[in-house]
Amino acid sequence: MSLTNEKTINMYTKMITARLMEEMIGQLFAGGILYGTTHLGIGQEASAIAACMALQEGDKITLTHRNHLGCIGIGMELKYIMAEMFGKETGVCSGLGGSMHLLDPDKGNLGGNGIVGGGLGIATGAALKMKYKRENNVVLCFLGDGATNEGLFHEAMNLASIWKLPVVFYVENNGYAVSMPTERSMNIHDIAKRAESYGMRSIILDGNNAVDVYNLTFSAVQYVREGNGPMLIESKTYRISGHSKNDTEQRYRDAHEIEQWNAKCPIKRLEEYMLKNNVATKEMLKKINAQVTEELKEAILFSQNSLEPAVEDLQRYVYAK
Amino acid sequence: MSLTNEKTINMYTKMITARLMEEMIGQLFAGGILYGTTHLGIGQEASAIAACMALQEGDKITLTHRNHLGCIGIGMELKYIMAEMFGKETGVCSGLGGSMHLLDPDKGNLGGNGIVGGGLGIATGAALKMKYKRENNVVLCFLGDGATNEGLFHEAMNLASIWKLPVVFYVENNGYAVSMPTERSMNIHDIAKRAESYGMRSIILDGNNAVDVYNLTFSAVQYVREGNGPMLIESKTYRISGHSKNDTEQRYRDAHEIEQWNAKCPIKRLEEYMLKNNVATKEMLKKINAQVTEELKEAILFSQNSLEPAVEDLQRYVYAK
Amino acid sequence: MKEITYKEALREALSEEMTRDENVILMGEDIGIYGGNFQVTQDLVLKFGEERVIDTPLSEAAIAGCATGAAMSGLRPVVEVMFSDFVTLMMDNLVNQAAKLSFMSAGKVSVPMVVRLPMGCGTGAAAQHSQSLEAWMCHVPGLKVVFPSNPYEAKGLMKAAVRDNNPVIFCEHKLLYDAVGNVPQEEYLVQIGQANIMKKGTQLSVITYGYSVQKCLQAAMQLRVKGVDVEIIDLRTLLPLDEKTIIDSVKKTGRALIVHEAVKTGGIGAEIAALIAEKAFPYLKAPVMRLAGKDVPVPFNKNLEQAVVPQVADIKKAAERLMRK
Amino acid sequence: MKEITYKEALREALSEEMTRDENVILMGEDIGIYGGNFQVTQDLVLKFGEERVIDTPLSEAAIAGCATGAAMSGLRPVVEVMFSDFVTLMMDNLVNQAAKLSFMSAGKVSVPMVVRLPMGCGTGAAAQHSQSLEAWMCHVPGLKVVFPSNPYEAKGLMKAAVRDNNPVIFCEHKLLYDAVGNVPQEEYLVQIGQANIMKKGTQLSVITYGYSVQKCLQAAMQLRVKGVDVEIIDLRTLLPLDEKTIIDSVKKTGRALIVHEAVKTGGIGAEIAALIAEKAFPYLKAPVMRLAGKDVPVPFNKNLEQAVVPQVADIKKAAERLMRK
Ligand SMILES: Cc1ncc(C[n+]2csc(CCOP(=O)(O)OP(=O)(O)O)c2C)c(N)n1
Ligand SMILES: Cc1ncc(C[n+]2csc(CCOP(=O)(O)OP(=O)(O)O)c2C)c(N)n1
Ligand SMILES: [Mg+2]
Ligand SMILES: [Mg+2]
Repeated sequence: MSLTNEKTINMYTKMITARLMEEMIGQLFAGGILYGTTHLGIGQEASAIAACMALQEGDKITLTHRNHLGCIGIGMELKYIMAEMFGKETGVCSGLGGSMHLLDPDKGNLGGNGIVGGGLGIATGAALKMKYKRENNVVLCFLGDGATNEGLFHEAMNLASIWKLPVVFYVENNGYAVSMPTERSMNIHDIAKRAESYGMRSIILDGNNAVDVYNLTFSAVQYVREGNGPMLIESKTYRISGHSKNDTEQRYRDAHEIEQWNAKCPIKRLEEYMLKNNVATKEMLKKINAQVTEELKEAILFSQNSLEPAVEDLQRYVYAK
Repeated sequence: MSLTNEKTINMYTKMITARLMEEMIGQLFAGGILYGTTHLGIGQEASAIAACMALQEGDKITLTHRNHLGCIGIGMELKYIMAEMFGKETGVCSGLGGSMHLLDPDKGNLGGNGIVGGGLGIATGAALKMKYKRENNVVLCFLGDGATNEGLFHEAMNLASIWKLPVVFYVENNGYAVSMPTERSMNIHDIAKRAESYGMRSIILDGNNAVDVYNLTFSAVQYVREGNGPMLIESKTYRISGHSKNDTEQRYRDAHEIEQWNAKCPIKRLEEYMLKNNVATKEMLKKINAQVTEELKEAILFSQNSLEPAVEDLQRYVYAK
Repeated sequence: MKEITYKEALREALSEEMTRDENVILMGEDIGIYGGNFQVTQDLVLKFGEERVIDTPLSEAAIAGCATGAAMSGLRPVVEVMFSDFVTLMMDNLVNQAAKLSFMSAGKVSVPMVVRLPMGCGTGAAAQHSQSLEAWMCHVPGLKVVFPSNPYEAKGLMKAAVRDNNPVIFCEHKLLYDAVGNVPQEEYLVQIGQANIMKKGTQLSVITYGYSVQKCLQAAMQLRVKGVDVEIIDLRTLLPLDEKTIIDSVKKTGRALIVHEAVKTGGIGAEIAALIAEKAFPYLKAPVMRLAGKDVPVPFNKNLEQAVVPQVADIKKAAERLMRK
Repeated sequence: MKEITYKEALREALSEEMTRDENVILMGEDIGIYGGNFQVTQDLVLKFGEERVIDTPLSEAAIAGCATGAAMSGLRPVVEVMFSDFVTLMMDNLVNQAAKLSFMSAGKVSVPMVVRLPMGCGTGAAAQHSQSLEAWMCHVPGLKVVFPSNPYEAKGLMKAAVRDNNPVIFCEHKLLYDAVGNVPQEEYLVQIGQANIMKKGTQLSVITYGYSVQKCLQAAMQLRVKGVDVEIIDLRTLLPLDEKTIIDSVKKTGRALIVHEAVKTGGIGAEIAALIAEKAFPYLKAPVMRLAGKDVPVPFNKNLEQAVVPQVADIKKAAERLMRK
């Protein structure tokens, strides 16, 4: 489906939601209000959100430790995400999961994952089920450049390929795995090349260009949906945020590099596109920003007013009935 | 070093030793004389042995579950191998290791392995040490086609590549992993292609042609020895034996296929080469066969006359001093 | 009733469950035309096709992960691990994914899968093909762990495991595959979480599971001749343990001998001994005794291999020693 | 004497051993310029260079395997696992290779390596980043397992671990990294296999290790006020256990409380309880009690997270309960 104006505005709204949410989460952590750890996705909004928007009803995603953007992308509600960040009973996982484990199968999200590469097996299995049940759906499996060095990447890619599973492996190459630059962690320039080991098709896209991300992901998803087997997408992007809330020093990269990528801000680029192509006016964008800001405030209020999960319920979900 | 006549005769002797030994082991199992399990290498003599012969003093190998040939190739003595097969105190591993765990670091063998792919990490580590110590040596890491689907293959190849380690990954593609044909276990024709994921060079060779195996492995080993980083070799060969001593039915392949490969017998081919190129006469070959037969008999006698390891010594090697 | 082997019992259970529920699928190395390393899945591919009896490449981690994802999505995969020793390659997917997903998602997803692990030594397969690793699994909340000791239990537990909505680690013992036993003609389940008193007795509770049950039964016969009346508890499920059956028995006999093949230190026998020491302490007439695998890797040599796990004579001797205390 | 933190103690130990022996190298994710996730290796790369402080890609299995091969060849690698939970990805290499190689080769090779595992909960990192998995490791003959509870032990045990010729699993607790304590100016080792009596007492033996030691010490002070005189044993090494120190203490006090953070079922507390039930039975005045982590994955929510592991108040209460028995 081509990118209608409505869809573009929807996409923009989600990207802005994600950006403001991540900034807010960063502040809440800095202020000691949120507990635990978190991995923000500032700079990767187009890469994550536009990709999710290329999916249709019944499709699934698996996410990583850096999963907030994907949650917004797939349509999870801000307040339930935020309530989970606060560890509240009203959170998507009742406060049991936390930042890395946001999960909402009804919306198509099979889960963030604290284990790098952890989603690879799950995505493959979800796709196996779709194929087995002759469903017309696909799984979009998010992973980072670092995750492609895990053994499970190799195994899952191979399984998906020999069984022609409807799964798209969506590698967000953001230049680093914590402090390890992608060029030091592998001896190849394009991660997409790795698809060839499995006789799998691949494409490379500019992950900071939302329109490109949408269009190319959409075509890949269609190809996979048609039963042609899996594909790999390498989305070249950059993480503006530190790796996690603890990554303050950042001795492994210099400010200049960050600046360069800031100039390629996916949100600014989408705004320019929308204005230039008359998808929206400046006023509309302003209004969206204001609306989202309001929504975010409400989400935080909702979270703060929610109850803590009860200690008595600890055993409740260890085993399924 | 080019293949001198002496070396060729030596290679032939080892190949014949391996063949007769494997046939004997097969018989001893069939007769209920040997205990446990075993994986014979009949048909792969050139692939394993000629490759080992391309090594020099101080080089190391890691082997797989199908490791008897490599042991002969690297120069371990028949009687200590056989004594281990018998589980005797005089065996290379004092009867504690058995068929899959033949190991002799003094001869350069860092071990067979009951875990498919288990040697990959070990080989990489041994190569790391060589590089760290500025040694002029390489590790030859044996593995099967099946092992290249293990995650550890991917991880180890990548490590070796980014660290430019002196290791040659020697993949013996014998067409099957137990009952799984290579073409069903991966979507590519040549396993060598997998090297590209790591920016690694590779070659493909005819694993049933001893002279080719030697020459090409030798050049690869030299390339690696010179500090150019790792390489992958795909040796195309075929396992004539069943997978293990339990693989009797073999419903997964037909007799015709085995016949075709029998026609490419690496030993017959080397004999023809030697006769044609005046490396040896028929009489010499006959004599070698007779000598090896004698040696094998002695090795079995030695094994049978050896003592069982003592139960009292069970704890002795659990921890190193 | 009919007499079948342990492996036939497993095969029947799988076949019946696959017939009953099309969501049940099998995955593993060489389980198709090869029939599985221990012939458990023999000919099932002919009956159910390659889509339901899935031969996998050598990729244990991804198989476990794939099964997890399939299970989260509504299928009920049964995974065969060729030797339990290779579960080392699946630990992340089993422990960090499958076992925790129900909890982490506050019940939004469940993971109904079975992982079959052929355990134990006695075939000369040496250190990397002979371990008994059930204790690791019992230390992971979110998993269930069962270990049948005979064909009846094998079939009944397998059917229960397939229907369970949680990841079930299904331990099998290689030396049991050809053991014969009676199973009912009609359908039955063996409930997960229930131990079985294999033999009633009054003087000593022998608590065991898996292949060791057979050995304990033999030892009990010999002990009877010597006037020692042993009660034998076949645990059948190791997680969750059937505490009541264990504690009730020990309260009655006042003596407990725990027998298993897994390495003693950190074995599940420790958990059982600790339970008894906690909950039946005032009833104990003698120290709780554990007879288990020696703290060494499994050696290849047959004599040594025999020596590392409790044999009938060892069990008898231990029981006699315990009776004298 | 000087006062340093636990993480400084570890860093000093590594630095001293690297200076002493050029065969000692470090491997792990982000241990170079990033300094390690918990800053243990901070600036070591500046001192020893990238050849000895090796940043690895995300490849836990290969890192463990590579360390094994390097160790077999004469190096002494110290591997940092970013969170202990990821050791699930290393199990095959640690258990089937490193732990068994000395035995399988009849002593022809040895594997002198250290694997550092940051354990435990209390940082809100949730189910996949908060486990305490030491019990698995204690069930593997061929491994050694240590768990220091303070800077003195951290430094001394690390130096001993680096010099040990076997694979040593080195458990660290995240909440201890910033704990301060005195260490000698001069060189010292803490011998592997020796427990330490942290506080002498007569009425009750509290057996514990790692972060729980601190909590037990606090509880002991409160108990003292109530007239309960507790002896606290800091195990320091979990495999091999210092049986003598444990048993002697229990023989003296007649009461044993075992405290750890790892999940109770199948935890190392079970092994200790079983040992006591076996070897100090006649001396026991009350059942052996275990106070351990609840049998659930670690929840994210802070209250719940606190509730799943024994806190000072829980320890005090348990001790009082045990004294009444
Ligand atoms: C198996 C595993 N190893 C290590 C970690 C610690 N860790 C969390 S995120 C991360 C980097 C991941 O890099 P990448 O895949 O590129 O994703 P990014 O963080 O860049 O989004 C690491 C090392 C982990 N969570 N899981
Ligand atoms: C990790 C692991 N998985 C499974 C096995 C069982 N197994 C032993 S050999 C083998 C096939 C290996 O195939 P390949 O690597 O091609 O070597 P080949 O047997 O053909 O020499 C299998 C599945 C094992 N030993 N280790
Ligand atoms: Mg990255
Ligand atoms: Mg093969």
